[in-house]
Amino acid sequence: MVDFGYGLLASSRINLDLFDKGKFDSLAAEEPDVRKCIACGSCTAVCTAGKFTPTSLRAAIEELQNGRDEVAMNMLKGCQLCGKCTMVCPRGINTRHLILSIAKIYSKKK
Amino acid sequence: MIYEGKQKIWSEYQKEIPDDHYFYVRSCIRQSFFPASEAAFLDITRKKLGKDIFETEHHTTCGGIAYHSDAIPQETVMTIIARQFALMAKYGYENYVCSCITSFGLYCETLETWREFPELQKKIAETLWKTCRLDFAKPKYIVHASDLIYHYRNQIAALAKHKLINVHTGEPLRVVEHIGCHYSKMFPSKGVGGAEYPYVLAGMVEACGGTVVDYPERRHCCGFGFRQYFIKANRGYSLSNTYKKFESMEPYHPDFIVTNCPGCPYFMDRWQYVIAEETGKTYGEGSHGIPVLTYEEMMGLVLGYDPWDLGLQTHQVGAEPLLDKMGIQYDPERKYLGAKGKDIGRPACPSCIR
Amino acid sequence: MPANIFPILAAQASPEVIDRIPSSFSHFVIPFVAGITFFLVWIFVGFIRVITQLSHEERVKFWTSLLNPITAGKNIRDLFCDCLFHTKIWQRKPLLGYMHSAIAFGWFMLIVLGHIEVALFVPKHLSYGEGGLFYPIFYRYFVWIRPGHESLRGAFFFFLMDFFLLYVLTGIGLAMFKRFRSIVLGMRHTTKPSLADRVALYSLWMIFPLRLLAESFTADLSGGSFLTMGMNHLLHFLFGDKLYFQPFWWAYSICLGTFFAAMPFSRYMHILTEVLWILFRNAGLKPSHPRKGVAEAEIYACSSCGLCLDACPMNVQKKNLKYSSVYFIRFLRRHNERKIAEIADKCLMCDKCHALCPVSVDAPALRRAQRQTTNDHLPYDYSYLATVPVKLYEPATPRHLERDAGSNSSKVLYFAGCMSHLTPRIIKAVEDIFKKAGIEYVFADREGGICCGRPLLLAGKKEAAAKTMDANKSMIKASGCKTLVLSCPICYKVFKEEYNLVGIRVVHYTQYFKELIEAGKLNVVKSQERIVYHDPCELGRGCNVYEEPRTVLRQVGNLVKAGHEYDESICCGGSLGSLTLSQNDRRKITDAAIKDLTVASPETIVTACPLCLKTFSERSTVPVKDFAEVLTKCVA
Amino acid sequence: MRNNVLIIGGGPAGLEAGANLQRLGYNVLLVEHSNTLGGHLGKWDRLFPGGTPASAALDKLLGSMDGVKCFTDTEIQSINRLGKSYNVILSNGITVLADAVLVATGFDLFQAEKKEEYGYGIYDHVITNADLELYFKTGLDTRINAPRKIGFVHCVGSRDEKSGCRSCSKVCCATAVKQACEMKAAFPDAQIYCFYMDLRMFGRHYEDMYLEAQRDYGIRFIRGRVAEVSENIDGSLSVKAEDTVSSKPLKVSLDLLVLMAGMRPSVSGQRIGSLLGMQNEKDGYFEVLSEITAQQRSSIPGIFLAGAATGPKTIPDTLADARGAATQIDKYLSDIFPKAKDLKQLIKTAW
Repeated sequence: MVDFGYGLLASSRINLDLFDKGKFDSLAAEEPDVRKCIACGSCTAVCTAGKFTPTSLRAAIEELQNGRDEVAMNMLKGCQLCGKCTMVCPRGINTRHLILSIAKIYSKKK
Repeated sequence: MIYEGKQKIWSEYQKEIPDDHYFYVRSCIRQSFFPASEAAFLDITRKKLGKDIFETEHHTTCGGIAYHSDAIPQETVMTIIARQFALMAKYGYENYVCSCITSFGLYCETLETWREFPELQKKIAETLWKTCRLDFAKPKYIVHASDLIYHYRNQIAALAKHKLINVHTGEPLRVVEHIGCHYSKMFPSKGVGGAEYPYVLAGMVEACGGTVVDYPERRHCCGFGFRQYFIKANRGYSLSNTYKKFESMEPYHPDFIVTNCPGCPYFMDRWQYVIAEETGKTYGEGSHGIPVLTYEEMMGLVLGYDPWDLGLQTHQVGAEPLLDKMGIQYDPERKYLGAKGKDIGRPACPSCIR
Repeated sequence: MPANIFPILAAQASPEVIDRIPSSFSHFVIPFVAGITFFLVWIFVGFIRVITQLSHEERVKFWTSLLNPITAGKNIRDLFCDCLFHTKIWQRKPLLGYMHSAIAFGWFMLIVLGHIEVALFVPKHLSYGEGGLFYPIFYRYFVWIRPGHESLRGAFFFFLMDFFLLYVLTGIGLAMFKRFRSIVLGMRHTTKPSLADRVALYSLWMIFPLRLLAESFTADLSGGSFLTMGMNHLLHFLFGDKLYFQPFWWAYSICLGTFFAAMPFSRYMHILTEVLWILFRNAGLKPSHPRKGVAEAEIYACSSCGLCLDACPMNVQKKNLKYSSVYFIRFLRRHNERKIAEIADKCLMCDKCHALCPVSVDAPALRRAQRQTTNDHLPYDYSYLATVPVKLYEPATPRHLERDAGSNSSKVLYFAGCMSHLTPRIIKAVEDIFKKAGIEYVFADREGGICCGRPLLLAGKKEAAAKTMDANKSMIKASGCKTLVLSCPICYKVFKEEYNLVGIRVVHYTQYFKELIEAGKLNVVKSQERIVYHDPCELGRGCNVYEEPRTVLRQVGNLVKAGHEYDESICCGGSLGSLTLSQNDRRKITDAAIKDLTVASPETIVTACPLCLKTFSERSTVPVKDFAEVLTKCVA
Repeated sequence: MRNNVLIIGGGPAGLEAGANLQRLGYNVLLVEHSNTLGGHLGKWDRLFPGGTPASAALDKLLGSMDGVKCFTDTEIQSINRLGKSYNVILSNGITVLADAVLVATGFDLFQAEKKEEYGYGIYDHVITNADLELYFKTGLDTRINAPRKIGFVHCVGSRDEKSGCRSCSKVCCATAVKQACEMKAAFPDAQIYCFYMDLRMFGRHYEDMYLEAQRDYGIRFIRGRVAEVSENIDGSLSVKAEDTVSSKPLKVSLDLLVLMAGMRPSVSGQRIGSLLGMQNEKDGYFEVLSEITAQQRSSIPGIFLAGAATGPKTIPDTLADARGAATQIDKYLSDIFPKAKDLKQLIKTAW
C-alpha cells in the first residue's frame, strides 16, 4: 500500500436500492401515518430536543425512505416524546407513536 | 437498448467537417502524456491519407487550463484564442483543427460568446491588434482532431492491417468510448452525435469492427476536473470519479477504453494503478488493468503501426493483452527502447497491477 | 358415591338439639362439591402465585400494611364499602348500587346467617366435621324441624333468610332487567360478556330463584318464613300434598357448582380477588409489570361491570369502545398480546375509568406498565442533556439586582413547559399576573427547555424519563428559587409526584394565583361573563386540584356548570396519553367534550392546560381561554 | 337565423362547443384532421381524480352531437374573410361560408425522445404517460414486464426552457399520481417513485388523491428532477436525481420509467393560426383577447378559441371553456353580428 496523501471518498449519494421495503412496510403497518408526511418541517421547527441536538422527524422519515436507516435513527434518538410535533403537524400524524414505532422496528437487527 | 433509437439521434447531430486543408494546433499536456499520439495523427492524415494539415511553431496554449483553474480572466483567454485564429488566417487557412478537447470546448465557447456579444468580439479584436499587431479572424470551420479521424474512418478502415476483432474468438472487441466532457456537453450540436450519445469515437470503433459498450456511467467525467486534480487535497474526488466509472463498466468486461481528450486517458490509465494500490482491485483479466488508448493510438494500431512507435510503453496499464487479442506482433524487448535504440529506462513495476 | 359413607346423622343427633332433625348425605350435593372444590383449589394456587410474583419489597410492604392499624381500619372499611355495599356506585347511580349491593351484600348475609343457623341448630360435632359441610348451603334440605318444635328463634332466622333471599332476588331481577334496558340503571354501554361470563351469569341468575323454589318445596318440613312458606302453600295448593322436591335441590346444586366452576374464567372472580386487590391497593402497591403480581390481583379484581365504558371519552364512537379499560383487562387476562398492545397504546390516559371504578382498578397504570414492556428498552441517546446549560433560565429582573448570591430564594421559578410555548397567550397572561401582583420571578424556560418527562412516562419510557427529570432537577436547584409555579398540568403532575424536590414548593398556577388573591396581592373585579371551567385530566383527576381554579373563577365571572365536572369531566381529546388514536377520533372526542361543556350556554370556556386550550380552540365555536388569561383581564 | 359556425378540431372542446351551438340553433360544421373524433381523450383510459373511464366521457360527448356535421380526415385548405364572414375551403372540396369560426385545435403531447437523457426510444423500459394509458386500455406493452420498481418523471418537456416550454402543463402531476396508483393496483408488490419538482394538486379532490397515493398505495414522492437515465447490464434502468429535501444526489434502479410528457401547442393548430393570421404568445399558444374577461375570443372578429389551444387545460376546464365559447359565439351571432354593417365597424366597435 502506497500512501498517496489522498484516497477514494465514500459516496454521499443516496442509493435507493438499499431501501428496505419490507421494513418500511412493517413500519407503515404499525403506524400508517408515516406515509402521510408532506415534509413541511413543522415538527423539526418546534422540536424540544432539536434545540440541543439534531432531531428531525421529517428528515428521519425521508432518510428511512432513502435506505439510510442508521442516519434516521440518529436523528430521533434525542427525542423526548414531548408531543409538540403532534400539536403542529398539519397532517395530524401521530408523531410520538411513529417515533416509537421507528425505534421499535429499526432497532431490530436483521 | 434500441440501436435504431440511437441512430436516429446520431442522424440529428451531424456536423459539417471539411475534407482537407486544416490549420492544426496541439494540446499542451498530450505532448508529454502521450507524446506519439499527435505525431501519429499527423502521420496518418498527411502520409497515409495525403491531407494538407498545416502546423506552425508560433501557436501557443489556448489558455484553457489557466482559465478553468480561475487563474486568468475570460478576456485574456479570448485574446489568446484570437491570436491562434489570426495565425490560421495569416497562413491562409480557414479550417481549424485542434488536438485538445479543452481547447475545442473553449473555442466553441468563445465563438458563441462573440456571436452573442459582438461588442466583446470588437474589444478582443482591438486588444489583439494592440498586443500582437495581428488582424482578427474567425475560422470558417472548427473541428476537433477526433472529428477529422471520424470523418476519415472509412478510408482508414479500408487501409486497416488489423481489425478491432479478437483474432482468437472472431468476436468484435468490446470498447468503452469515453468522450471528453468539453467536446459536446456544452454545445451538443458541435459534437458528432450530440452530447447524450456521441458518435465520434463510436463511429471509429464500429468502422474498425469493434463494438461499443454502453455502461451506466458512460457520461461521467474521468475525474480530471482541473481544480479537483491540481490541488492535492481534492485529488480524492478525482480518483473517486474514475473509480465510479470503472465500477460501472466492470460487468461489461471491456477489452479497452478509447478516449478523445488529453486528460481522460491519462487519468483513466494512471488511476487504475492508484485504485489497485488502495483497494487491491484491477478491472482487466488476470491482474491486468483495462488498456486506455487515445483514438490516434487505436487507429495507429489498426493501420499497423508498431505499438512502441505509438508510445504504448508510456501507459501505466500494459497494452500487451489487447495487442495479443488483435493479433498484433510486437517485440517485448523493444518496449523500453527509445527512437535510436537507446534504453529509456524502465518503470518500477507495481505488484498490484500488471 | 354410596350413601353409607356418611353416618346416619339423625341417629346421632345430640340430645340438646332436639328441635331439629339433621339428615344424611344426598347425592345432589356432588355438583356443588365439585364446583366449589375446583374453585377453592384454583383460588388458592392463584393466591400463592400472586404472592410469589411480588418483589421482596412489595411483599414486606404488603404484610406490614396488614399489621398497621390505620391501614387495617381502612381495609375493613373498604372491604365493606367497596365489596359489599358498593358505596361508590350508590353515590353515582343509586339503582345500580342497589342492584350490586343486593346481590353482594344479600348473598353475603345469606351465607353468614346460614352459618349462624347451623351453629345454633345443628350439633357442633355434626356441623363441619362429619359431612355437615353442606348444611350452611343446603340447610333447608338437610335439617328438618322436629314436628312440634318450632321455636321463635328458628322463626326469626327463617324470616331473616327469607328477607335476604328476597333482597338478593330483587337484585337479580334488576340485573336481568339491566341486560335488556341498561340505561334505566344509568348505564349507556355495557360489556359484551364472554362465554364463561354467560355461563356464570346465567347460573348466577338461576341460583336464587332455584333456591327459592327448592326451599319452598321443603318449607313445610324444614321451616320457612313469609316467602318460602307462602310459596309452599301455593305449591301445595297447585300440586297437592305430595311434593317431589329432589329435582329442585339438584338444579340448585348444579347451578351453584356451575357458577363456582365457571367463576375463575368469568368476571365473577372479582368477588374474591377484589379483596386481595383492596389490600394491595391500601398497602400502596402499584403494578410494575402488566401481568404479574399486583397486576394479576388487579386484573382479576375487575368485575367487568362496564362502568368504565361510560366513563371512557373514546365512547363517542362505538367502534372505539373496544379500547376501554374493561376490554384491556379482559385481554390481559386472556394473554392476547396483539390486542393488549393495541389497546394499551390507544388510551388517552385521562384516568376517568380509574376514578370511577367501583374498586379503583388502576387501568391507566396497567397500560403504562404494558407500554413499558414494549417501549422502555427502545434505544435513545440523551447524552446531549449534559451539554444543556444548567442555567436555562434568565433573570427577569435587571442585572444589578442579581448582585448577591441566592437572591433568587425569594423569587418564584416559572416553568412554562413545551406545550405552553405553543400557546404564547398563557405565558403572556402568567407573566402579566406576576407583574400585577409584584411577584419577582425567574422564567426557567423562556428560550425553551427540556421536557418534564411526563410524556415519556406516559409512553412507558421510564428510564429515559428519569434522565430528563434529572436534568430539570439540576436546573431547578441551581435557580435557588423555593417555589416552582407551573402553568401546564402535565408538568405539574410529574414535578409534584416524581421529582422529589426537597425544600421547593411545587404549585400549579391556579393554586398560586388563588393564594395571591387571598393574600390581597391581586385585586379582582368580577364580570358578568358566563364562564364554564374544564377540568384538565392531569390537574383534576391527576392531582386532585378541582376547587382552586373554581374559587378564583367564581370571583372573576359567572361560573356555570358543565354536563360533567370534577372527576367526571371529559378529556379534551388532545391528550399526550394516547399514542395511536387518530386525529379523526380525537376530533370526535373534542367535539363531545365541547358539547358537554356548553350545555349551560357559557360565553367562554376556560381551562388551565395548554394542551386542552389548543385542542378546544381548534374546534370550538365558543371562545376558549386560559385560566390566567381570564384572570388577568379582571385584575386591575 | 341558422348562421353557419365552423369548428376546427374534434377533440373534447370542439365536440362540447359543437353540441351546445347545435342546440342553440346554429348550423354547425366540425372539421377534424385525423380519422377519429375525440382527440387525446380517445387515447386515454381513465381520468383523474375519480377514475372516470375516458370512453364514458367521450361517449357522452359524442352522444350529444346530433345534427352536427362532422368531417374527419379533413384539413382546412384555405380560410379567407368574405365580408363579415369567412370563406373556408376544405380538403374534401367543400366550401363553407362561416359566420363564426371556433379554433379548438388542442395540443400535441411533447415528444419525450427530445429529452435525450431519459432515453425514450433508446432504452427498453422507458415509456410515456400516453403509452401507459394505451397499456391500461389494451393490456399490451412489451416494455412493461411485471415491474417491481417503477418511476414516474413529472415535468417532461414542461417547466423546461431548454426543451422550449417554460410553463406548467397543468395535468401531468395529477395524471402521474393517478397512473402511479393504477400501476400499484396492477402490480401490488411494486415500489413506486414519483420524481416531482413541485406537486401541483390544485383541483378539487386532487389533494385527497395525493394523500391516498401516499397512504394507501405507498407511493414515494421525491422532490427532484430526474437528470440522467442509463441502462444497466440486466436491462434495468439506473436513474439519477437529487433528493432536494435531503440535499443529496440519489440513484435508484428501476424496471420501468414513465415520462409524464407535457403539452405543446399543436402543430396542426399552428398551421390554422397562420392561415388566419392569428397571434401566438411566447409560449406558442394562441393569444386571447383578455385572459380574464374574454378568454374564448381571439383578437380577430368572428374567430373564437376553446380548449387547450389557449394553454394547457384539464378535461373539465376544457369542457367549461367550450361551453363558454358557445355562449360567446351565440352572443356574437345573435347580437353583434346582425347589427354590424360591415367588417370595419365590427373591428372598430363591436368586437
